[in-house]
Order: sequence, then structure tokens, then C-alpha cells
Amino acid sequence: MSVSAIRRLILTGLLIAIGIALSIANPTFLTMDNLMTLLQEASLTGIVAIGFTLILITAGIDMSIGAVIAITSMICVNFISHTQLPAYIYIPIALAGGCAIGAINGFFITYFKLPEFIVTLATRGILAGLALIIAVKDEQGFVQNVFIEDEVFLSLGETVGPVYIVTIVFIVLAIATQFFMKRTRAGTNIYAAGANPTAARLSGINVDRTLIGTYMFSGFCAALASIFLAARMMTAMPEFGIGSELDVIASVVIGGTPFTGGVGDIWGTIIGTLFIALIKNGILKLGLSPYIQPIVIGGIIIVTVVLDVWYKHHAEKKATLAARRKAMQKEVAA
Amino acid sequence: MAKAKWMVTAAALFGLACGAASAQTVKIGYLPSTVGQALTQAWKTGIENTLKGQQNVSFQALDAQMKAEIQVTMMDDFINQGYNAIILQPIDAAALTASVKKAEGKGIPVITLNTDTKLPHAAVVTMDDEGAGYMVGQEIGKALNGKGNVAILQSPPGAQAGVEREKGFRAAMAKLYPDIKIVGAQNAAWNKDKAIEIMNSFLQVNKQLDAVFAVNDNMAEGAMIAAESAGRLGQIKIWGFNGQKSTLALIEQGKITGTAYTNAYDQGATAAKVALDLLSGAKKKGSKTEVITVPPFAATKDTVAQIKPEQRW
Amino acid sequence: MNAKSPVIKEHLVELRLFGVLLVLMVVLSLISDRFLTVDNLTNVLWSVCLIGIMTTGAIYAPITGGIDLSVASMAALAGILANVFMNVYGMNWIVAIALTLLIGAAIGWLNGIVTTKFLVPAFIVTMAAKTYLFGVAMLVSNGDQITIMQPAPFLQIGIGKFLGIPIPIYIMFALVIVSHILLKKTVFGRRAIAVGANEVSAKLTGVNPDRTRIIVYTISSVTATIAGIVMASLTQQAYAMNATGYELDVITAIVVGGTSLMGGSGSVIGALIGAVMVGFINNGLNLLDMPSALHPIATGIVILVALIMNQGISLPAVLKKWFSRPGVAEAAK
Amino acid sequence: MSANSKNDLLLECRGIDKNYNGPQVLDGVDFSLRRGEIHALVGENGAGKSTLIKIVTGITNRNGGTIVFEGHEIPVEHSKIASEKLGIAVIYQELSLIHGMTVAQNIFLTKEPLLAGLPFIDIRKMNEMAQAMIDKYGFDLRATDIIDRLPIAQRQTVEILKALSNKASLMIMDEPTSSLTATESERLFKIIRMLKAEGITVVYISHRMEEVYDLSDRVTVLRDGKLVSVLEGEEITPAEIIRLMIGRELTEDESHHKMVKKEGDVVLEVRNLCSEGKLNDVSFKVRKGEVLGFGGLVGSGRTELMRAIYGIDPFDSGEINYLGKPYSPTVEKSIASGYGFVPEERRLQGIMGGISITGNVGIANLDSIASPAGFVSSSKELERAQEAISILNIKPPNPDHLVGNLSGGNQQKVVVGKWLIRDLKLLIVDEPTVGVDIGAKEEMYQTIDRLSKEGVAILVVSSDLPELTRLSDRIIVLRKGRIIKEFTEGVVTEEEVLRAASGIVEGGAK
Repeated sequence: MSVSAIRRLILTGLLIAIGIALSIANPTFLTMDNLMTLLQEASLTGIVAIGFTLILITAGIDMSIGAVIAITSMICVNFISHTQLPAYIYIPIALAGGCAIGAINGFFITYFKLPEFIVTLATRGILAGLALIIAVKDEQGFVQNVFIEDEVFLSLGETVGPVYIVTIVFIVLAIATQFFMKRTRAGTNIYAAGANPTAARLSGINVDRTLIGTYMFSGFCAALASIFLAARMMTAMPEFGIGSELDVIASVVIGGTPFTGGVGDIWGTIIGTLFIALIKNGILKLGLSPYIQPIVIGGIIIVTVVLDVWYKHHAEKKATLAARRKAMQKEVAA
Repeated sequence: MAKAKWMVTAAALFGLACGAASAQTVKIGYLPSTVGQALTQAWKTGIENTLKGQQNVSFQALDAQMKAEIQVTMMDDFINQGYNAIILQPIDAAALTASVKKAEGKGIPVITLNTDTKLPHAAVVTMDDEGAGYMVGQEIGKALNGKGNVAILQSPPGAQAGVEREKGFRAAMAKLYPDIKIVGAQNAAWNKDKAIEIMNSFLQVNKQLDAVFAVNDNMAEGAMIAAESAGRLGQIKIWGFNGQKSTLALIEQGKITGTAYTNAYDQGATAAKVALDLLSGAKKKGSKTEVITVPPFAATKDTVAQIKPEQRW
Repeated sequence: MNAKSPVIKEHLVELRLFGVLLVLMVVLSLISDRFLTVDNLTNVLWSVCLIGIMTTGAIYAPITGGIDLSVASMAALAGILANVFMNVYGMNWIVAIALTLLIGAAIGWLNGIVTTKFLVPAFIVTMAAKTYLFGVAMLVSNGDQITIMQPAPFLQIGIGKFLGIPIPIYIMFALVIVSHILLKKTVFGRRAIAVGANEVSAKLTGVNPDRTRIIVYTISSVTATIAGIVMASLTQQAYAMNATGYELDVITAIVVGGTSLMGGSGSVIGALIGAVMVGFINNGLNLLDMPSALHPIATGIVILVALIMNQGISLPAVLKKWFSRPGVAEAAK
Repeated sequence: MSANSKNDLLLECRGIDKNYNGPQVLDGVDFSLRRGEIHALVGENGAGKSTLIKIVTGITNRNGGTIVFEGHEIPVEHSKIASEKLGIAVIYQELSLIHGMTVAQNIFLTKEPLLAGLPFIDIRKMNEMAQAMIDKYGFDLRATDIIDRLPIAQRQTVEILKALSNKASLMIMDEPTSSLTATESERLFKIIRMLKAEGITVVYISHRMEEVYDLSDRVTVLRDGKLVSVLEGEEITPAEIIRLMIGRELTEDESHHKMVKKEGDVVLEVRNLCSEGKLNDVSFKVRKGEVLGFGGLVGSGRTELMRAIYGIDPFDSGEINYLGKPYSPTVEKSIASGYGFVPEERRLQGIMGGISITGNVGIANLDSIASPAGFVSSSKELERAQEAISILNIKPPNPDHLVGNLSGGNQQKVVVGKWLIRDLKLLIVDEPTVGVDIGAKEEMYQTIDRLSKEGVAILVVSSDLPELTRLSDRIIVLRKGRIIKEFTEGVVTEEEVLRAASGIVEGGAK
């Protein structure tokens, strides 16, 4: 069994253990409603996390996702309050906007060879500002958060049976992406571009285009999440999602996708997202003082990653040692 | 047949469980925009003092960290945990309406503080930000007897409470004192050191600046520091909003001109009382939101003495 | 002790940035007649001094190829701790500051230990630190906005003036000089750069990367603490939510200042200029009473422009790139 | 060339010009390849070999000249992908494989077999096809092996498979043996001949003349971007090639070297060094002024031994005496007490590419350029750098030059140079001349000779047997982490060393 598989099992086990502990600590944890809201939370982060996983696989980073969420929601409310267009027209437009932003990020990163972190940090600022500028204003020019009444749009915040639509979308997107990464050439190219760009180029992969594509997908995911967020809250705010980057990053990294690129997959990200969502949801059940909660969350994140990294390191050491011994036996045989 | 029986028992048990639960404790949740603010702290104290008297009432406060998304999540959590009443300071009216609707739909009365939401709910205990802003406008107008330059230290665009206050203030200026010029309005993000920075640039641009209205006390104190270090504190009337202890002290020292004070303890207590009454059935929930207004009080050097120590938060 | 090699060559980046800064100043002074006044410039420096102070230490993380996102929370915590020591335990203000610095150092050291010994990416470690430090700050301050009324000498740190210039500015410049010397003229500086440039090679030439990194994060945290103390004194307030989001401003300043996040190079003075540049732009927008929405936009654009400049990319080169086939052109390397 | 050979030309380049907006890298070079021949392309670094290859493979565009492949003209605006379609494949010095992927994935990257009519990869089919190819050539590989765990030599075979899967009719190998042991090289040559037999043309770039001599049907020699000559059949001899390459004869003592016993006092003594899975009871002495060579296959524990002595990796048991005293090495201590260490992988372990020569030299000499208080004197640092530059005549002699932009040879000089300016007692050199051109190689050898004359004890690890025999006063051969043979005095032939290394030893280990 591969190292990553074992790690995943451990994490899943941990997930379940915490779940059980929580449901003992507080009976209301294990109610349908709560679990569904938990999933809803996880899905909102998770959709963004899927795009972000691909970014990490290319050894990049995208700090602008939060701002993309903000501006997308602003685009939507502008359509809603200034036009009569139906949702199935302006939602695709908004999503396209997300892709466009990703394309811009990718453009600066690939053509100017700029570090991803800073480029996306810059676009983050620019988008956050733009979101405020295009935000719907009242007659005195004050930003005013529209209470969305567009039925079609709001229906996205609804549930099918007990399950929220966003959760279903998250699962579908996750499976599709995983399949895409493992079973299509484009997906393989992303791994290649992340593991060893030079080699990828030599093998005839257009790395730049691959990267731009990845950032577009990340933008798309953020935009998608934004729409569900707005639908859930029945409004859109220019500060939506800003600052949520760190949650997303934590989810993906705990899911076992490293910053070094070339490895990682969506299953891990799903587990990671659930993990963070579970902690965030569970912590509210323990009746802790709100001051202690960030300490616990930060602590758990760091401990988990420390253990994870330690285990991975340990396992690899063992593997290489074994390999060396095997090689020597081979030499004997030869 | 057997199935039916089984279901009945189950239902019975469930009912029993619920009954037991409700008989035991009443859970009241408090969800301010952020726990890290003098105002929300004072509300908390007010609420807790009221609930102390009651036996078998449990109380939990959560921190929405100034983010509407998070506040909505936490509303959901209160609902899912079957809290019996929620005292909420909505970060944004529109953003929280959905959750409030959901709670009320589940029969959980929601009492909002200061900011109302778009749909009717149990009650709103408000100091009426807009009205108080208007009052500050009047005070400054009087003090400048109708002419001069005024600057505003704003809250972040879209932060409703701040916007209401500024609207009220501007309304007063427009209506009563057309000769007073609003020479600048900048966002200091509720934040003291940002307020210092921006106040500095106000002082740079306006060689003659007569008054500053900061939409919360924190920023007012920042403005004060800047004005003081520029040696122009004397010529500038600085008005804050909320009336937290530290600011009242500064008013007594004459460093800050005034602030729109509300007795946040009372406000919190009132909210708690409403909640309890609704739960005990002493009060019936109306079809539309019951509005309880806590009148703002213009605290200045002359009037601040009327605020007793135990009313200061 | 002084470099005999031409100063110009050694400080090319700094000089170029300074040129840009001058251009910016000219433009701003054309836009607003209030800009180019001693008072205003002083104020700008005063307002960037917190970022500036943090930058002087935080810059070492990128130089070694890492990053420190915990500086802002650290600063907030520092202010609170200092206040607790002074006004709860009634310590002498100097003792209190010393103690606070000690704690700051300890936390930085912890960050360093976790990144090096437990091999966790600095990004995650400091991100988590940012979260739990905020929590600690909330816990210690009980979430209050504590106004610091005394001791008077402590308050002077932030708002006191010497020769008409606020003391924080002196502190900032002092730290910049110290940090600059530390980076360019000491063994530690050389080692930090080496670790960032090629860790393995550095290790094989007798540099201990782990030790170096631990020191780096300690320094970063200490300067953050200093910034926090200055801020507490400046705002006369101990408050967990002060300085939120400053870590990104710090990184912005560092990068605009010509330090690459890839490690192996860095310029303290550049970072200072970067911070001042951003400060100028915000100040300019304030003077013109522009809506606050423009601030992040302006900053973002400055970052991009500065980056592209630091890459030394000229327009013809860019055009050439655009018309050549991407990918293939680079395959050579 | 005769008329009939003319018409079976696979590739014909005429008057190729190339200048990277500035220096003329290629100047009217003609280069032609016949079907199914093994053609060596030789020349010192900077002679234009790689540029020529890049042009042929479409990585860079030529400024002038014509290229005809399989009868049709190749346009100036050409691309790597296009040339691959034509059937031109390159095996690079830095292997172009993707870590974390399986052998099969690497072989079929960007041309994975798809499920019928769908854009989805058919993984099973892919693995089967890969395995089929592997078996065809009888490599010991599995299609599902992850690349990361394979030794260099096997990765190279994957590269070759990758090329074959492109139906390549021309395969270009850039320094394929540079990081292979003798046995592995032999295996590679077998493969190359196999390819030839299949009618595939192989272009072979190497600095190792013996290989060129053994292997090639024709040799094209480049010097300073110009075609010097094309040798064929009898004309191909190592001496001749080298003469043409560097334009001068190599003198006898440069190419041959008799081992002599050195009588200096012992600098380093290692006793019964053991390290789990790496080293097994290794003991030896090295004396003042002695060059002790270490032979053996890759993975025989040579590098591990050096690292242990230097203090990078801890060892389980055994003891080390240094200058007569018991010594437990750590890198800092070793450097302080007169060690120098030139690691195996220059780019990854040796240089700091992003930093100037000054910086690279300085970091190893902090003790001598910094005050006790820890302040560095830039002027002293600069002096040390200039010293290093002048001792080894590093080109360009500009201390501010970024090491990353230097040629391989000069980079290696920097790595060595930063130690030479110290008061050196023991120098450890692991693969001194990998990827270094003939000229620089000679300089490196002379440097090592000079150091030994100055009384420095030197440990040399090398897979390049002529080099090993040329340099060493004594040769220890390691195998599976233990000393299996030691050659002292007299002349040792490469064959002897090779046979010891591969375990064919009369009387077995001593």
C-alpha cells in the first residue's frame, strides 16, 4: 500500500474519530440538519479548494480566490438589480468572469515569469477594490447590499431532499476533476508541468498554456462558489470571501497536496475540506469561549500537518533504505 | 401494524426527549458582529447580568469576526443546536435576513441589536444609528454655529451601522447647516491607527478644519491623537459614536468634544428581557418586528457627568 | 569594515527603486500641492513606520526562501502583553518591553523549530501561528479595546517627537540600518542568503540551514513585536484586532523592494522604499479625498509594475516574447 | 563522400549560421547523417554542438542555412514538436522525465493511447504497450515502476523507449554516459548498436574519446562554431580527435600516469567504518601529498564514504583519525580543520547559481573574511574571490559574474577554487570532471597534481576510469559498501579496475 494511501486512511480515521467524539460531547452534532449545514460549509470551501488543488499541483499558489468570490457576487447583483436578464444568462457570464480573471493571473505569471504568490496578491487587491467600485450604491452613493429576490438564483441555495444543491455540485465537480486529472492528457500535462516544467516542455507540452488553463479553472471554481454563497445568503457583499484563502489552503494542504507540485489529488482535498469544516463546526458545539476557538483551530491544523509531514518523511526514508538494500542484492546476483 | 406501534413508541420517546430538554434549560445565543469591541462586550455583560437571575438558562456567545458569511454559518449552528432564542447584531441587514427568517421559521425568536433585517422578526433593540448620527450633526452644527469645515472618518463601505450613522449626520448637515462644508470623508475601517493616518492627511489638506465626526469612538480617539500631535486639538471639535468608557474619560479631559452615548448595558439587558418574556410567554410575538428604541444621549464635557460610573462600559 | 567595491554597483536595485520613488513624488506633488510639505512627508513616514519596522525583520524569511504570515497577529499580541505587564502587573515599562520582546522571540523561535525540525512549509506554520496568536491575543485582552493611559514614557514611544519628528520614525530608520548591516555585512546575512540560494550547497560549505532559519524566524517575530509595542504606544491601545492584514502589506513592501520570494537575495533598504512607495500612494489618494476602494487597486498595480521592472523586462522584450512561440522559446534551458 | 552514400542521407545541414543576437555561435556549419549510422559529434564546450542540436530539433531557430531531413526541407520557423513528428528524438544530459509518474506514463506522455472515440486515457492499454516495448529490448523494467525510484541508467533507457515510441528515425544522445558507470555504459552501447541494427541513426555527443572511438562510424568535429572535419573509418583515433578538437597534441604524461608510493605522514585514517545499508567495515589511510582514487560502480558506497568522512551523514560504527588525533567529523569542524569537499552533483550541491563568484567563494571562507564579531569585510571577500579566480583562471575573471551563467568547467573551478584559497590539508573530490570539456578537464587534473605536490592529501572518486588511473597514486575499489580491492604502485589498467568493480576478482576481497 502506498504511503499516500496510508496517510489518507489515517486522516479519514481521525475524521471519524473526531466526529464520534463530537457527537458524544454534544448530541445536536449528529442531527441531519447539522450534518447538512456542515456539508454545505465544506462544499462552499471545497469547490474553491478543488481549483486550488490543481494550482498547487502546478507548484503555484492563488491568493486571489477570495477576491474573485467578492467580484463575482458583485457582478451577479449588478445584473439582478440593473437588468432583467434571467439567471441562466448572467450566471454563465459571471462564471466566465471568474475564468477571465484566472486567465489574467496566468498571463502575468507565464509571460512575465512573475512569482505566482505576488501576482495573485496584486490581483487580489485590485479585484477587492473593483468589487467596491462596482458594488450597487444607493442614491447617496453608499454601498448597499441588495436583498436578492430572483427566484431562479435563490433556488441554488435550496436543498434536494435534505442535501444542499451546493453539496451535490461539489461532489460532481470533485469526481469530474479527479477523472480529468487522472484520465485525460490535459490532466497529465498539469502534473507534468508541476513536477518538472522543463521536462514537460521538452516532451512537447505547452506549459504556459497549461498553467493559464489551471488558473482559469481556479478562477472558475471561486466564481462558482461565490454564486452559491450569494444564493445562500440571499445577498452579495463586496467583502465576500476575502480572507477565506487561508481556509482553502489549509484544507488542500491537510488533504496531502504539498507546495512542491507534481503530486496530489482531489480525494485528498475532499477529506481535507471535510476535516477543516468538521473542526470549525464542531468547535461551536463545545461551548468554548470564542477566544479559545482560533487557538484550537490553529493548533489542530499545525499538529495535523506536523504529524502528516513527519510520517511521510519517515516512510520515504524507510522506502529509500529498502530500495538501496535491494539494489545491493541485485549487484550480488549480477 | 407492528411497524406503526414501533413508530409510535419512537415518536413518544422523541417527544419525551424534547420535553425533557426544554424543561431542563433554555438556551440563549448571542451573536455580535465581533466579540472584540467595547460595545458588543457591554451588550454581553448586560445580557449576562439579566440572565444570571434566571435558573436553568444557558448562554453562549460566538464571534462572527466581522464577516457576514461566518455570522450566517453561526446562525445556522444556533438553529441546529436548537437554541431557544438568539440575540443578534447583524453585520448586514440583507445578508442576515435569510438566516433570521430560517430561525423564526423554526420558532426561534430573534432579537436584533441596532441593525434591523429586511423581514419581520421578534424584536429589534436599537439606538437608531441614523437618528443618533443626525443628533451629532446638530451638536456639531450648533457648536460651529452653522459654518465651517467638517471631515468624516468613515467605516468600511458597506458596513451598515457606520453607513447609517454617516447618513444621519450628512442629513443633518444638508438640512440644518447648508453652510458647513464636508471637506473630506475617508474610510478608517473602524481602526485606530488608520484613523490617525487619515486624520493626518485631513489636517494636511485643510489648514482650517473645525470638526471631525468619527462613526465610532475608536476612530475618534485616533483622530484625537493625530490632532494633538499636530498641535491643533484646540481648534477641532472631535465627535465619536457609542460612548465607550475610554472616550467618556477623554471627554472629561476635554480632549474629545463629545460622543453619541447609549447605555449598552441597558440595551443588552432589554434584549435579554425581551427574549425571556417571549420564551416564558409573558410576551406574544407580533406579526411585525417590535421596535424598542434606546435613545442616544449626547455626552459632552458638560453632560458627561450625568453618566454614572456603573453605566459606563 | 567598509566596502571598497563601487557602492553604485552594490546598490543598483535600491537606486533604481529610489528613482521610481522620486518620479512618484514629483507626480504626486504635481497632483496635490499639499503633498510635498515636511509635515506631510513626516506623516507618511509616521504611517508607514509600523509596516517599515516589521519589514526589517520579516524580510529574512523570503531571503531564505520562506515566508512569515504571523507578523501581524504577533504585533497585536505584543501590544496586549506589554500593556498587561505594565498596567496589570505594574512592571516598569522597560522591563515590560524587554519581557514582551523575549516572548516574541520565543514565538518566532517556535515557528522556526516547527518549519525546520518538523519540515512543515513555513507558509502553513506561520499561517497557523497567525490564527492561534490572534486567539491568544483575544484571550489575554478578553477581546477588549484596552486604552493605555500610562506610563507616560511608554506612550512617548509612539507619539513623542524629537526635533519635530515622531520617535517611531527614528526607530524605523535605526532598525533599517541595523538590518541592512546584518544582511550585507555579517556572517549571518551571508548564511541566510546562501541558504536561500542553494540549501544543499550551503550545507556542504558549513552553513547550518536549520539554525539559520530558526534565527530568521526569531528575528522576524522580534521586529514584529517591536512594531506591536510601537503601535500600542502610538494608538494608546492594546487590541487584538489591530494590525489585522498587515502581513500582506509587509510582503508587498518586501517584494516591491526587489526581494524575490524564491530566496537568495534581498534588500532591506529596497523594502523600506517599497513600503514608503505604497504609503505615498495611499497618502496621495487621501489628500485627493479619493474613495478608499482605490487604495487596494493602486497598491495592486504598484506591485505588478514594480515586479515587472525588477524582472528587468523592457517593452521590446515583452513584445518579442508575445510574438514568439511560448514554451518552445524556453525549452533550451 | 561517394555518390551512393549521398543519396541515402537522412539529414543534411548546409551552412548553418546562428548568433544569439551577438556572438556567432555557429558559422556556416555543414552536418550530414546517413541512414543507420552511429555518428559522433564532438568539440569542446562552447564549440557549438548543443546549439547545432537545438537547431536540428527545432528548439531554437537558425539564422541561416538549409536543413533537409528525409528529403524535405525543414523551415526556419520550426518547433520541437514538429521535429518530433518528423522522427527526430533527443536524449538529454538532464533527463526529461516526469517524477511521480510511472515508466509507461513517461513513455507515452502527451500521446497516451485513448479509449476508442473518447478523450480518455486507456491506462491498461498504455501499460501493456509500454511493457511490450520494454520486453522487446529486454530491459529490466516494469511499465508501472515509478520513475523516482529508478537508477539513472534505467531512467535513460526509459528516455530511449520514449524516443522509440515516437517512431524516431534519428536519435540524438547528448552526453549519455556522463553519469553512468562503466558497466552501465557498456549496456548503453549495446542498446545503441541495437538501434543501429534497426536502421535508426544515432548522433552521439561525448567528451569520452574511447567511447567515440569504439562506437562511431563517422565523427564530426566542431571548434569555435566552425566545422573542423568529418572523420570516417580508419581516420577515427582518440589522439586525432582530441588534436582536432583542441588544436594541439596531448603529451604523453598527460594521458598516462604511473602510480607511485607516497611516504608522507598519515593525514587521514579510517578504521572499520560501518553505516547501515551504505558502508561495511571500510578502513584506509591517506598520506600527505597522496592522491587516493576510489573506483567502483555507482551505488557501491564511494559517495556515501566521502560524505561520512566529511561529516554530512552520520555513521554507525568505526573511527576516524585526522592528523593523528581521533576525529568525529561535522561539516563545520571539517572545514575549520582543513578539509575541502567538491560534491558529486555540481548544479544541485556545488554552486549557488543565483549568486556571484564572490558570494560563492566567500561563504566557504567566512572565517577568514569576517571579524570575530561576525562582520564581513567585503574588500577581503573580494580579494579572496580574485585569488580563486587567478589560481584557476576562471573565465570570465569578473568576481561579480553570476556563477549560474558560467560554463560547466568554470562552475567546477569555482567549486574547487573556494577551497584552494584555504590552508588545505585534505581535499575530497567526487567526480571532478563530469560535464567538463577537455580543456578544463586537463586544467583540473593539473590542479590536482599541483595540490598533491604541495602536500595536500586528496581523495578522488571517479567513474571515468582513464581519469581515475591518470590521477591516482593508489586506487581503492569499493563494492557493495566494502573495499574489494586496492591497487598500489606500478601501472594499473582500466580493465583491472573495471573487473574488480564488477566483482570479478581473483582471490576476492582482501
